[in-house]
Amino acid sequence: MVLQLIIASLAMGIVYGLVAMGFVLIWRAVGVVNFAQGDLLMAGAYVAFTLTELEGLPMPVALVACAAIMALVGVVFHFLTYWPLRKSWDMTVIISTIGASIALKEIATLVWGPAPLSVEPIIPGIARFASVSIEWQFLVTIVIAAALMGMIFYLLEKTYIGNILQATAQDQYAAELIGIPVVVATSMTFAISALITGIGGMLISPIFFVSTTMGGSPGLKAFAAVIIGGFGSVPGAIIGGIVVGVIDTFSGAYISSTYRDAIVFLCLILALLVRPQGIFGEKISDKV
Amino acid sequence: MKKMSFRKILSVSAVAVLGCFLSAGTANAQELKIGVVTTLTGEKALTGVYSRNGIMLALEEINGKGGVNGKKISVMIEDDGGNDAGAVNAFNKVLSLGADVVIGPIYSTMDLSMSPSIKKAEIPTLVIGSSNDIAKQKNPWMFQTRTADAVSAAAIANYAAKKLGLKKVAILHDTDNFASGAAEVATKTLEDLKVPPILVEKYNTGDKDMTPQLAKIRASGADGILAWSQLVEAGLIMKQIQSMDIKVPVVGSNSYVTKIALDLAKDNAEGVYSVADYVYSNPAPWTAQFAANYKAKYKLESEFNSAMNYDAVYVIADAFKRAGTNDKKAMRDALAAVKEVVGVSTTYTFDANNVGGTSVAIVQVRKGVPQIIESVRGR
Amino acid sequence: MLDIKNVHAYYGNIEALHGVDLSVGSKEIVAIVGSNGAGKTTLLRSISGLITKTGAISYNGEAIDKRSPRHIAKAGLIHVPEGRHVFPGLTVEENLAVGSVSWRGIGKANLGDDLEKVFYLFARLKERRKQYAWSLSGGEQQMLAIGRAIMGRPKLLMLDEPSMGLAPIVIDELFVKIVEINSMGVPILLVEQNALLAMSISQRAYILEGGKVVLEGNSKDLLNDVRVREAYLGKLKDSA
Amino acid sequence: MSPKNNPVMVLEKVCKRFGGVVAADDVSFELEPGQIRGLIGPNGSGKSTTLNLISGICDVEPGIILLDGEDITKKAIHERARMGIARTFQHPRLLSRCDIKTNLFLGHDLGNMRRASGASQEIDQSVDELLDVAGLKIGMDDSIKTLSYGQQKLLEIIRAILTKPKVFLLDEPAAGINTREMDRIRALIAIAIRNKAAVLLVEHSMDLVMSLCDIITVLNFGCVIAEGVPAEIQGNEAVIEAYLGRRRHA
Amino acid sequence: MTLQRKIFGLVLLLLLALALTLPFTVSNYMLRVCNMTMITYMCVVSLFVIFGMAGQISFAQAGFWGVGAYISAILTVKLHVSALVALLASGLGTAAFAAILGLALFRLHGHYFGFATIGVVMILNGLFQNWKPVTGGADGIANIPPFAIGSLEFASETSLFYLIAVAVIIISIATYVIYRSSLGRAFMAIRDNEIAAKCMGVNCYQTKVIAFAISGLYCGIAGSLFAFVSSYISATSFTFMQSSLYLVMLMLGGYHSLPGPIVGTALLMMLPEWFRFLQEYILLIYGLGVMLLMVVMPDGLIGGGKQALESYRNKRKGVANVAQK
Repeated sequence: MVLQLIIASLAMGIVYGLVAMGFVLIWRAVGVVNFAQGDLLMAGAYVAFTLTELEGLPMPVALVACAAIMALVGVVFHFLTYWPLRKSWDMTVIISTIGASIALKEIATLVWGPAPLSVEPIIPGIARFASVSIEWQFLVTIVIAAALMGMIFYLLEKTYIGNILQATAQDQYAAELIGIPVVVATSMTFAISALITGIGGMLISPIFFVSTTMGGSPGLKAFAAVIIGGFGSVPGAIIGGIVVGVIDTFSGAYISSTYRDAIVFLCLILALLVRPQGIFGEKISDKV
Repeated sequence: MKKMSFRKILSVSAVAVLGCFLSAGTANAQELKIGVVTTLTGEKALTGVYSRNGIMLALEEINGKGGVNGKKISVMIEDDGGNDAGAVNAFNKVLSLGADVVIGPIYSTMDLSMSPSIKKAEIPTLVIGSSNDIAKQKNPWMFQTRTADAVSAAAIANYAAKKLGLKKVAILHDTDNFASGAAEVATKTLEDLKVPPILVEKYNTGDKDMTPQLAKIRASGADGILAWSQLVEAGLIMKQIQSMDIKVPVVGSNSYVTKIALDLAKDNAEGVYSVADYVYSNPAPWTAQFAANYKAKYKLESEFNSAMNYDAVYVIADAFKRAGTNDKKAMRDALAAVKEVVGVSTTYTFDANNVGGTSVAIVQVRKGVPQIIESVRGR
Repeated sequence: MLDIKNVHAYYGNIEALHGVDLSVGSKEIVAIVGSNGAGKTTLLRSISGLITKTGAISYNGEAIDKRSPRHIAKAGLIHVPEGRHVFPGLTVEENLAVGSVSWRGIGKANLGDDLEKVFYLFARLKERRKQYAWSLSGGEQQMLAIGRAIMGRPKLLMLDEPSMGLAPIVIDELFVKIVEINSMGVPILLVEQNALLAMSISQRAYILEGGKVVLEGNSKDLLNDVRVREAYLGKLKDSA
Repeated sequence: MSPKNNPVMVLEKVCKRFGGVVAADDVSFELEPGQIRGLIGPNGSGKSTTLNLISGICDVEPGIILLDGEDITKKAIHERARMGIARTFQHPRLLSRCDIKTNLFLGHDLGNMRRASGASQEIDQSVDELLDVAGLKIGMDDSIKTLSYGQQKLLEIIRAILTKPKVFLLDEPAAGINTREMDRIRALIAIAIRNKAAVLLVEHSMDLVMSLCDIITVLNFGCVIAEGVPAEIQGNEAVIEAYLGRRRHA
Repeated sequence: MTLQRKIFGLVLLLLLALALTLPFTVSNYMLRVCNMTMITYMCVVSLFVIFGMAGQISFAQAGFWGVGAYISAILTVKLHVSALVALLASGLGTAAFAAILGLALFRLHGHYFGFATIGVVMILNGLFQNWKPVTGGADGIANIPPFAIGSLEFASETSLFYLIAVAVIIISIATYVIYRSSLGRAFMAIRDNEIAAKCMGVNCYQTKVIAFAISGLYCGIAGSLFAFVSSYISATSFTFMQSSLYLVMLMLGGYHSLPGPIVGTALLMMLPEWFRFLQEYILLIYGLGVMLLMVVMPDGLIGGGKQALESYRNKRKGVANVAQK
């Protein structure tokens, strides 16, 4: 049973991690918490549904196409919610993302209807070993999400373009002075954020189905992950996501299956009080 | 789909506006106006669309045949936004539009929150929620058309223990009003049958990952699972039970044999038992005709929300026929006297507590289609 | 090369520069000195397009006063801001690589020669190339900020208070490098509070006070001008 | 120099480090009621840090600060303020989204609080009089955003005077303002002095410092490098070097 | 200026008088909407206190609202306490709860406090939903008796309207008094500049806790009234989403001054009712509208209006100045 729980919690955790990474990227780039992050997960799932079930694309193609479409969604999202408000107070952007969150759900309802939809898994069937029997999709989720995280991490940390994005996030003023096109950099960051979150949605959609409300709970839990992991830290988001996945699943099994959300958020508050900088803290100490 | 719904909106609002005009113009037109409170927006919007479909179909049929005693029936549909306060708002809205009778939402908590207003307004209201608490309100103006959970939950428990011979039953249920109430009844019934459940597990509406609960159920060695859920979760649970290799009979609530849940669960639903107010595959002529008409009109399978609301309109029509007037008091009395009205989901007879539904069916999914095994008469 | 005519600059409604004229020749180091709040930084910020202004700014005869900071950087006018503003979460090497963005865009490029140049100037950066910028000392950060600007292949380098907050010995070292950069053919516009230091390495100097140029001329001449001292320490009470 | 009467505030070997950087190193001086002490030095010499240490924004480590003979080194910022330390900031820290009235009343509130606790019994200085001295002809309901930078600085000084401070710390009041406003700052400081406040003035404008201060302390790299009356300071070689820098040996 | 003041006051009084005659001019349904709007308004004002004035963003308000509702429901239904006592207990109980919470959470600064309050509302909702012995779990609590003072019973929408209106007026006046008092100035000082506030003798930690407690008090009262108005409560009302909506209402109305919450709440509560005919499109338009309004008026309707007025005045002043010259 424990092994079963570990795999399930890892799969959930890594998806929380993807969404959490999405949060962190936007936070670092523009200093705003995106309240519509969970809805980007939902959008990814609907895009995946359209590509695989309606258009009948083969899985690998669908995966790439979904990534591309979500990146585009991210850019549009950037220009609708953030860009017009970049000069004003961050609260206004937050409100704008709340508005976007409502609108995204309703767009999904109007386009795809209110009924939940099911999506074929990438590898159908059930994996059985030892005392564990679990859908292959759980394992596929872990593998693809981890690979995606690795890729994004590599892109950000090791490549020139990633450095440009990071530089813009760390000091927009200096970035502007040395000639970085800040609009391009911030919209690219939004694109990556939407992309990884959307792929997260695509990965879990065969497991948990596609519905307009599917983003709510993962969105909030990923947010908890961001805080537990350390606000503003990409590795923190990943670790935080897995920690939340484990807390979520194991508290459901061993403490209370109905209070598991409450327990996750209690951990969030405790984490804040005990270690506000999170597990990973801010790599950049104080920007003096 | 988009276009369709927009046209529907136009037609609905046209009817509503027309209704207003008529009521203003001819005070004693004696036409019956049904106010409908249902969920069209927000997280629970799914049910509202089905409800509206069912109502509009019934309306078309009745008015197509010249109405009741030559008098037409009209509806006005208001959105409750899926929450308690919204339900009361929408209820008051249809009142202000001059409704003679109201049909309430499927969610019991919303019905319960409307109850005081119903009593105050003294307007006969048919609510679709199935919670046992509705009858406990003893609200003379509130009618629970649907068979109460007390009946269906007992039916599930009895079937599991007596017919399936299960000895170690695990219960899995949503923590919402309907499911937790039903689970209580089932537990009680099983205890009375001397096979108390060995495990009761819960989850919150909207939870997706049932691994912890199911892992515990599997570890407990249960020989059967009784489950009460909403639509999406029903699909999820059937799927996750299979993927975790739990090979025991599952007896679920109504949601488990809805087309939506079956579509979601696909093969995983095979063999699942359920108690149902309504299944689209019911061969009874009246039901089959409804299912076919519904499918022809909306291009999708009907499910119990549509059926319950469809029936509600017919129950109202029956009462209206006997009352002969849209007077609220007369309508109330006529509704209370509804007896053996055969609907697509059950036969309606309102008892002393204004509970109308009398029977449920035990169903099993065979080759992807729910088949009725037996009918259980509640009273 | 750089010509500034009658520039007025504003922060909101407040006028911070009251008509400044200034020019930088093609091989010069030009110093702008003055006390706090004299408008030195504002002047640099208006050249690099960060604030609204009126007046004419042209570079090699081309008007640049309407351009965005990015396009000004692209044209080769690179501004090393006060307070250094290195990218703290990037390594030294990454900071330098990002510095090349103004001419490179996002394409591939061979940075070998440029890096070589920076590391030749600031050997300390080479030692620390894998370190995160936040972990550097103040002097090293300043070197990195200048190095990053050099990666942008500047045609004019604008340095804002490079000596700020640094120990004297570090300042000495840094200013040697500034002269060296100039000798490589990069004209430099140097904003400094440390007036004597700035004037000792520059050919010409402007003294700013209250958003206006109050003195300008050859640095050598100004070095001994009593008015410079007055601009800093105030007029003696008895002479006031 | 005036004879030492009764210092209201004493700094004894106050130190502060940020990481490895020494921002204040054994800074000692005293403030006397009715006297203005200038605190000057080049950028980064530790002037603002010293103000922050006195007002409690930074923790002293180690060193002692006494107010009326009481050790306040470990007191919180607001406690120190309530004991009579008022300050202004280099960039005025007004309530940017409030009107002028609210800003001024904030000063009154602290004054009242202190009067209620018996800590302050100076003559009431009316807001109108202060505004008049400051030459601020402004509507009390106007938003702060309508004020110019100089007006904001004047308003911040008035707000501090309204708290009836025993110790009044001014951080570069003259930076970024014009000469007319400079005169008004002088007049406001004079009112504070009349109310027997001990003033500590951090300033770059030497005109203001030299003409206003009774005594001047010069800091460089966190250390006190000179102390004396203005005339002494102006002639001091170390001070000149600290300010203008050394010539580079070519 | 004084004339303007007088005119403003007169208009306000007129509006108030007009508002108080509402029960005679609108339908029962609209009255119910008004009642809910006023209850929501109290919660938005509570957010105005903690966020608009004191600058501490809180998502806990809907949770507090729930705490207030449950306190009243439990006291009247299970313990048969009189309604008036229950109302007071809701207000004070929620205030005390908020204060204790504040003591713990205000060790966090800025955004981090806001993040923690998200946890608070999630946990509270979990408790409402699942703590069956106390909150009734998913069944909620039904049959809450109508509000009554002695034998005077407030059962009809009209009587409830006046009851809530009294609470709204008291809370509005109280908030205005706080706004103009030294406490309010301390709040705003913290909001605008915490360091400056401390230097002006404001004990920031304590003051924030007070602001949080006041906001709890308002929400508690609003929750109690909600319980009496609906006579049935369940966990579904007291959600994170509801808290976000309060924030949206405050920000759209304008967080600078008291009219902001009024305008914001009225707009966002009434518009969906007026635009009911849009049916399933209403939420989409709502969401897009929020985004658009933020772009057009980032300071909210009141803030934006004021700015427009000010710039108009400045323009006139400018013209006058030029004329003088």
